[in-house]
Amino acid sequence: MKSNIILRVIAKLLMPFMLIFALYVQFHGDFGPGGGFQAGIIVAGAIVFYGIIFGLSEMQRLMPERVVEIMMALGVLLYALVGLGGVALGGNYLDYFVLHAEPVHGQLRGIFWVEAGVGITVAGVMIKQFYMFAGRSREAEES
Amino acid sequence: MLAHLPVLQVVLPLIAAALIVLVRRRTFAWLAAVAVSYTCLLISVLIAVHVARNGAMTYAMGSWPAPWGIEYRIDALSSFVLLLVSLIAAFIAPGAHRGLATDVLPERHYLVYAMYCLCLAGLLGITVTGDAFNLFVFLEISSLSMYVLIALGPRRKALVAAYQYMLMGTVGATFYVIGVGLLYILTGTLNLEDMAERLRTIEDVRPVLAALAFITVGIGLKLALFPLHQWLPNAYTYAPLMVTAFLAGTATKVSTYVLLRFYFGVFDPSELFGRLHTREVFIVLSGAAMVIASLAAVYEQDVKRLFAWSSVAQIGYITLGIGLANEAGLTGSIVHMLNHGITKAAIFVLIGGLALRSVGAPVTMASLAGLGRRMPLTAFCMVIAGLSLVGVPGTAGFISKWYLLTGALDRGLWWLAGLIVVTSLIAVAYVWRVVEAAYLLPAPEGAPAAGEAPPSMLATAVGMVLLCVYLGIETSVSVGGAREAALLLLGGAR
Amino acid sequence: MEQLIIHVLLAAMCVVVVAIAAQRNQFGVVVLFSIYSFLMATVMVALDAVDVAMTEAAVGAGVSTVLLLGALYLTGDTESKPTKRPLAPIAISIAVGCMLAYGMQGLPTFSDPHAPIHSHVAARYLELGPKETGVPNVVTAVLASYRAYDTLGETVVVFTAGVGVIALLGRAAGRLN
Amino acid sequence: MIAITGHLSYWVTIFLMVAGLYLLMVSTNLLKKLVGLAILQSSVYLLYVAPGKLIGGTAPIVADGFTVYSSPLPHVLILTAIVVGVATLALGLALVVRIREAFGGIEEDEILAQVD
Repeated sequence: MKSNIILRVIAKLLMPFMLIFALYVQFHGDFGPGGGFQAGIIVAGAIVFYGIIFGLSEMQRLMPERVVEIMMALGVLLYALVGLGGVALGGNYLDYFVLHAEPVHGQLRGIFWVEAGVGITVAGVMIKQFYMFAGRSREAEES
Repeated sequence: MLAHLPVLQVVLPLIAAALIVLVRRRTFAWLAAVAVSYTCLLISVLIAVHVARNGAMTYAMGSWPAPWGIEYRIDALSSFVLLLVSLIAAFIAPGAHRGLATDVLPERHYLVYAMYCLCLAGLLGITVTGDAFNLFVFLEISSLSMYVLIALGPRRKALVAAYQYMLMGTVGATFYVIGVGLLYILTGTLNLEDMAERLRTIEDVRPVLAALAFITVGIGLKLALFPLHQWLPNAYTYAPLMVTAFLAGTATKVSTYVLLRFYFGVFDPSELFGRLHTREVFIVLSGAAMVIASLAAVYEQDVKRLFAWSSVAQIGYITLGIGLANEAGLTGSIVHMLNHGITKAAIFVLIGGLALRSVGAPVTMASLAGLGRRMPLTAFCMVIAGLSLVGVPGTAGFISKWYLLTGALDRGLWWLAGLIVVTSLIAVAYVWRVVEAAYLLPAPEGAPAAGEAPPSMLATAVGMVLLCVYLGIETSVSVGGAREAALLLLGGAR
Repeated sequence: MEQLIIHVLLAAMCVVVVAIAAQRNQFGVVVLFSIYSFLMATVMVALDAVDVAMTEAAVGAGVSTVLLLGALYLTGDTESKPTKRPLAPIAISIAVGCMLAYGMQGLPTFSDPHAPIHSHVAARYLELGPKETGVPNVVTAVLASYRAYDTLGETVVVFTAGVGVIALLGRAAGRLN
Repeated sequence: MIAITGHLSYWVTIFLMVAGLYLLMVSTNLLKKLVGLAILQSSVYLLYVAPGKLIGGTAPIVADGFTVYSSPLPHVLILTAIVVGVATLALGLALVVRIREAFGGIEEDEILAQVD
């Protein structure tokens, strides 16, 4: 598929829109369907789509495997640390009320960061899984 | 700070797992795992003391009050299981550095430690939660990490064992969710306390009975309740040895805890035991497990598989107390979780030391020959742990069997008391095979040279064996805690 | 009308499942499973579970299909053999189905507004959720605040699967010996 | 149809669960077993979500002009269940790929026949 010029152009054109849509899903989850999990999958989908069109090595240049692994762990850490933030500020674990002087703002702040954590981990894991399965096939073909 | 301990108990291993994946260094991973294991042990000791003094502890996640938010709830039973899990984790983790060397490539060790931390967090999370669905989430965390840990075993059949366990385990978890779903639709709540309260006023018991059946089969699959035990012998045989030691000591015990929690905490036990013959069913299944699995162990050549079968039999003893449902029986069950957990973990660590000495080859009966001279301390520890499996006075195993016997006699079940004695005699048969090979047979040609296992593993095993003996003599903490938990469970029955 | 749409979709799902059971080419199984997931997502829309529908469409029809196709590419889509004696599986499946049917007899009727699932915990979420959390999508409010701890667990499940796949398929994932 | 609380979705839940369980037990192909497992897990989605539906209600996104909402809690639980399902599937498929590499096939009886 690497040689097909139409596919390559369309893929490059579509990428920003897919990522913007992912951001929309991520941050509009408060008002409509969506949230971190769905957004993470859309981000992963966009990058995997890029990889299918431009090849695995190009995808690894865009999204090095080490970065993806860091994303996996970072999302979980972010989520867990938002929870500990509640403890540090005098509330219970995952207590968002204490994150801001105004309790409702604290809730919104907590939900925002927690959803971000979910999105980062999900995107990381999905991309990593694609790398693992795709990388396996290449090794199998070589041997 | 004390108030936040229940949640730190679970969240610290989670954070450690994420850090291990970030850093990717083998030594860091090991140190993090050890640190987390000991922190969890410390926390569970503090919690146990607190619960013993002040009664059950609760913790509202996100400060949302109970039925709306998720609640952690630790009573005498959960604090006992917490101690058991973190104690075994603290024993196993330090020795893992050397113990994993035979089974897993060094550059992948960090993944094992990450999985171990996740598994520990899952098991602890199951134990402390007071919410039926949160329990499922942590059950899945522990299960998924367990499948991976088993699949990392050194032989290719480990993959098949992990696959089969994954199928059965996932069916089990799905059945659990179906059971919880029925209860949820009926009561509108997921909080276990609230659920129990609202179930009392339910008129149509049909969904409750179906939920009971689904939860029993689902968790039965997880705890290897006979005849749902098919995954266990393979999983224990092919998993890396340190993994087997950890799983044998903790995983099935935590599942048993879930069953106890639901039987005595959520469903009305009088209804349950009276109308459905649950008691009889459990006694028959446990008896069958004790006899059949012990016999299977007697004829087994692979040493790991032998003790895996022995685990199925010992799980039979643990579930026997659920069937007896009286004070002595339940005390026996609960204390046997601890006693058997430590005994079996010690045995698998010892086998781990053996495997290190005979690089690569599976540990068979033949390879045990002459062990008494080649590795005297290992062989001696193996014998003591074996005696605890049999239930010889002076070892931990005796205490739990004594209470189970008393429980059976309290119910007037003479034949069952006889069965406990008979199956202990069968245990003598398989333990004797190990003793015979170790002390009476000459070492074969080309056996590894004399020398003990690495000190870190040996220290682990010796520590656990000493604890076995200690728990066989000084029982105030173990039996005391277990009796407290049993009375708590039976309190719900009245 | 609402009921009719749900019924048609549900019937279509059953047909697809039967087709999966009868299909012996693994590629066909994967394609049919993808169709099944899309139908499930549509049913979820009809049942007002829009968040679930979106996730099921992304996960069931998207990620699962990609993973299945990837695995299929690595394992080959050989036709599976016909089964020999499925008596015990049939008996077990039917027994389990009967148990569930028996249990469902006593549940509240469909769409009963006084059922506990609407009146107990859920009522507070709908009534106070937007005020207490500032989020009008109650599903997000429950997911990320009231039951945020479950969602932490869920994120960890995803993380576990990711690390597990690295452990199983990573570069040096060979046997030691 | 009236016998079980009057809705087709309950019957379909039972059918999907039975079919998934049956596929899981009967298939010899390891990949198809996983598909059976996924169907079994997805039956739970219906079990939870269907009772939360109110006819004439709308999705639980609070807005002016609506008063009847379907129950939000089952949706949250099922989101988690879906995630657990895909995590299990990913691990299962990774195992299947490794089994195929180690044993040269993914038919259950052939693998069980091979000695270690």
